[in-house]
Amino acid sequence: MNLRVSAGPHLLAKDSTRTLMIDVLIALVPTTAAGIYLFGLRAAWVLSVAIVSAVISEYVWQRLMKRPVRVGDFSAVVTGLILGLNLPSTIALWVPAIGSAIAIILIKELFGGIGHNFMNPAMFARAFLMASWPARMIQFALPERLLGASQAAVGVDTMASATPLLMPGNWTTYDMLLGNIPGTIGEVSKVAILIGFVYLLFVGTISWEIPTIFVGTTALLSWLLGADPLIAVLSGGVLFGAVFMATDYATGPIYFPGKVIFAIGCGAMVVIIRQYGNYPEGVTFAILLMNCVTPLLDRFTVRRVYGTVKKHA
Amino acid sequence: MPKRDNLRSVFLNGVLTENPIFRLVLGTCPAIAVTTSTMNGIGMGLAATFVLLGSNVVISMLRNFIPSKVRIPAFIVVICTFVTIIQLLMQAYVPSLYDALGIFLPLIVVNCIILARAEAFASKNGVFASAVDALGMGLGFTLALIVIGGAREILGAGTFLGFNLLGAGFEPVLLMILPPGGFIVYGLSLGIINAIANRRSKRAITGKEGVQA
Amino acid sequence: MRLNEVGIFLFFVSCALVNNFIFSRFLGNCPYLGVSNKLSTATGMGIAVTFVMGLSSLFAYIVYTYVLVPLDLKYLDTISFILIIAALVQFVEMFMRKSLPALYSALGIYLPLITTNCAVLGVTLVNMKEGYNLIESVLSGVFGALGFLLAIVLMAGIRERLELSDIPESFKGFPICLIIAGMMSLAFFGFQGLVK
Amino acid sequence: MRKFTFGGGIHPLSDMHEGKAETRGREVIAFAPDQVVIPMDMHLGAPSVPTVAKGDTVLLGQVIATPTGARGIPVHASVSGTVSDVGMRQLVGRAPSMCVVIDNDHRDEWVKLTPLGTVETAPADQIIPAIQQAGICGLGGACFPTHAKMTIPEGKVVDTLIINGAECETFLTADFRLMLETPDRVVQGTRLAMRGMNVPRAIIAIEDNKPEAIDTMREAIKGQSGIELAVMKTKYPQGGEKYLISSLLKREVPSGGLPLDAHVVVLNVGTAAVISDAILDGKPLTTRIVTVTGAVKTPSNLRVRIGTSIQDAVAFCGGYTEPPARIFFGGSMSGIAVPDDTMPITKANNGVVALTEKQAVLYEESPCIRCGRCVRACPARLNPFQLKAVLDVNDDLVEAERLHIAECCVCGACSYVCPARRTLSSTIKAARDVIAARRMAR
Repeated sequence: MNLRVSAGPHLLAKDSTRTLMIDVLIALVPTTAAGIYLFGLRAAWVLSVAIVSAVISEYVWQRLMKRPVRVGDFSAVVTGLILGLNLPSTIALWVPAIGSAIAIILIKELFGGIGHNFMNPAMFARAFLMASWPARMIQFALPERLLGASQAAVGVDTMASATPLLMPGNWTTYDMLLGNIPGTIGEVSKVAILIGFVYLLFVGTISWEIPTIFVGTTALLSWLLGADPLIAVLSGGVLFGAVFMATDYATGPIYFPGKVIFAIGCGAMVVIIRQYGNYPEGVTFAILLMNCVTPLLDRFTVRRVYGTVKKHA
Repeated sequence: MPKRDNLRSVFLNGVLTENPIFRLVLGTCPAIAVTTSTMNGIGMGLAATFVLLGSNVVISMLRNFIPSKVRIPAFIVVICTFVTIIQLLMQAYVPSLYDALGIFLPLIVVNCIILARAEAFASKNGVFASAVDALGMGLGFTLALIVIGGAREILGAGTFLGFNLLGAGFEPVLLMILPPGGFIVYGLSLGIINAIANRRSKRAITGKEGVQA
Repeated sequence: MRLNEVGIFLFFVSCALVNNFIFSRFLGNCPYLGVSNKLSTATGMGIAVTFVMGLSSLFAYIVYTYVLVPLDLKYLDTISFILIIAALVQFVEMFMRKSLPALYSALGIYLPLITTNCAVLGVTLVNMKEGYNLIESVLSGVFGALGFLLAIVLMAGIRERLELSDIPESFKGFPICLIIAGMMSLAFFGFQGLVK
Repeated sequence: MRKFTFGGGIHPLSDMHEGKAETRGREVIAFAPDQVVIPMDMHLGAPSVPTVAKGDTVLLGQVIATPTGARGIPVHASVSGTVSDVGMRQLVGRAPSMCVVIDNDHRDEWVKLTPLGTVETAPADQIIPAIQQAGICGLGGACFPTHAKMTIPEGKVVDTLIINGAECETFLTADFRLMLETPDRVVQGTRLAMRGMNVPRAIIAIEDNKPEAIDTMREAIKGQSGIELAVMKTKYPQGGEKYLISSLLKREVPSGGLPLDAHVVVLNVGTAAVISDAILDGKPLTTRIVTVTGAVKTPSNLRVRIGTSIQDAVAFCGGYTEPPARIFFGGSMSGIAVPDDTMPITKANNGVVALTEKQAVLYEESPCIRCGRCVRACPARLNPFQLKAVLDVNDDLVEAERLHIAECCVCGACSYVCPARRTLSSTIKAARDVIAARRMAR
């Protein structure tokens, strides 16, 4: 009899790194579809370039460094897609290519690969691109497909301006929910993002704390500062960032109190940057800043181990 | 008096083996702060070389007169004197460079390289050797700043020493001349140089080229 | 930017976050890279720097305003500041050892390193350049140092976590540290414009 | 109704009814093989010393080995017949075990039995010694000698006895069937243990996925003062002593301590039942209920003689459905894999599970993605991924100790949920054992 002997547990849960990544991709399907529908085939090109560049960068690096090639876990695809969804559909195609390469090589692989990066690769890449080619990063196309007859009459399909944050009131809540506003490919359609959020919660890929507290803090603080909380949440990338980027495993806190502080910090930074900062949109920098704080949060929110007396760190 | 071969190795030591920026990782602040362009890097490098040369020579001359207990403050006074001289000279003759380098010119005083050379070399060696050491270190420092400044200028502005290098089609990576670019370019070039050095020393161990070239 | 125009809170934001010594002024890199591998040492260094930067700002202001300016010896600023700092560090070390032995055993080893911390000399030069008055100088010193403390503590947290990461051999240590610093300084761009 | 539970934990195999569906309806069937192999080191502590030699004739229940030390327990013949061998055999433990092999004559002639009395008349001070004489150790799996557990040291106070019927491990239905079929035995054993230890309160804890057992036991404890029934949320490892205590009483066993230090003694329902056998009938521990399931033709709950081999038990269940690729004692979470199916079922083994080639996947470890699932799963509130990293990268036992590695109970919850298939619990267990061994050596 030829039996396999190894330590338990002898049967494992079905989820693997790959299935988790595929779940994220499934959750991004509505957002991606909405983005392509709203902004046209151009958006599909941007997303494709971002994904292909991410995957190739990872593959080439791992081969060159003689490390196991882990492209098959789909994490590079997720990074590429999320970066692509963070870009305007008008962007020149070399921009997502560079962005994805930076995200994968500089931020992820240089730190030891999946799980070791302390900063969200897609977010850093977006900030990098924003600082390097600011003009290209804020040229948003105006979707003309949904309910947009009146706007379409303006006759321009590209507007060089910031996000609708700067001009609230031009869009109805309905427009903002469906995504009939200018913005990056992924952030505009809130309905699509919410569908993805519900899916991720349902399959247990992410937990509720970070997205809800993040968005809640943004709404509350905006309201306290006299802005319309609904517009604050529905404009810009708050919802997309809260659901898909702040919940990144590697760069967010592990313990519950840490997650709460992280989410509140993100929400607060978004409002502060929007209200007082140089940038029209604060989601990227808010998440990057809180990424830097995460290791300390993990350290100081350690749970008391069963049967021990809590020591002060 | 050291022999010619020794002088050569003293000189090369500063340029390569113990390159202050890339091997010892000293004087990192100016390496990031003033390398937004190649020209600034060269200016900073030469200013530091001047101070290094002056202080090394003077300290080497005085090495037998300075009591060891007060040697550090004494070194700092000597270094500071030369910094003040170069400050006044640059203000007078190259005011634009003087402005570009800003407070990093007076901060040469606390540049670890200079004090380190005073302590480790000049206070123990003769005048001529100390001068050679200063020149080697200074050249190493300057070359390193040229590498970092050059990379940042080419990527971040598309130019080198002000000459347009990459043509009009190139859209400069603005971030490279911003603070994060400084840190990242320095970090990457340091990593790459480490990788080259590691590979060399590995080859030296595995192959038969163990003798120092 | 003047204190009476922006108020103490924004003055703090400006000194500690927007114009962070590490991320936008590039001062104090040596200790930032050198003693940030452990959270405890990083915190000790940060606190010691805060202490010395506050005091140096005070004394440098006094010497500059009441000695160098009246005697028309402005060009001696660098040399007098560095001597003030060196003397101050000596004095603080002695004082601490005698009167606050507990604090000394915690921070003592960092004090000698501070003399050559360019952030300390840097802040005195910045204060002079900006034309800060006495209170502004001291606050700029203390707040700037708190920004340094924040930066070095965050860095230490990240580095402690990365200790177990499979970073390519050539990038371990300073190179990855510099890259982290670059990433953090980009994140700190988020603070830009908070103080106009 | 209030349901008790603890923080952390997981729901293993929730998509296949924890593997229990096949056997939960199976009544317990008695089975005696032609030969038994009885190890001398079934219980925790020093092995017993055989008192029989090859060729001796033994009766059912006859003492065949005497205990070593105060904590030791005797071993009894689980069949009547002839001793065919006494010698060392390599079992699942690290070192070979001394075993007594008896050929069954199938006559089941008992030795003379001397019951201690009824539940009410048995002298309280003789209950614990009688339990020792009956060779009883914890049947939940740890096999700690029961009399030692019940002996309360000077200066310690125990106010609650917990009867553990949680059966949170996957695949197992042995305790469930026991409670369903012989609830009175459990209650009697509980009462006897309470009297023996002079403890006023007992709680019988059952997970809420066993409603029939809950109803039956509730009926059985009617009119019994001091015995309560607690319904626990179904969650692994609800039945782990430490977590059972914190679920029920909101008390924690202090680090490095025993349940005693939380004023509690925990006994398995199976142990309670054999206590009543020992006191009321005078019968030593010679059989136990074991769930035989997985890739076997008729998954069953068997009352087997101690020392029955896996292959005999499986053959009794109709044999394998296909050649098994992995067989383990216990459930899939903390069960012990066996090298071949000749291994005897001991007092500790509550289940035998055979997995098919398809089920017995050998997973490849991939890098940790910091998803935090192990952290959420850990009932001890440890950080398994950090512990594993500290051990893998630096083999840093000092740091692991600082992270409280000693509190790991090796429940396997972290490894179960890990999407990167990292061998968290076995790495941690290995290091924990090294640390414990070093501490002992000091």
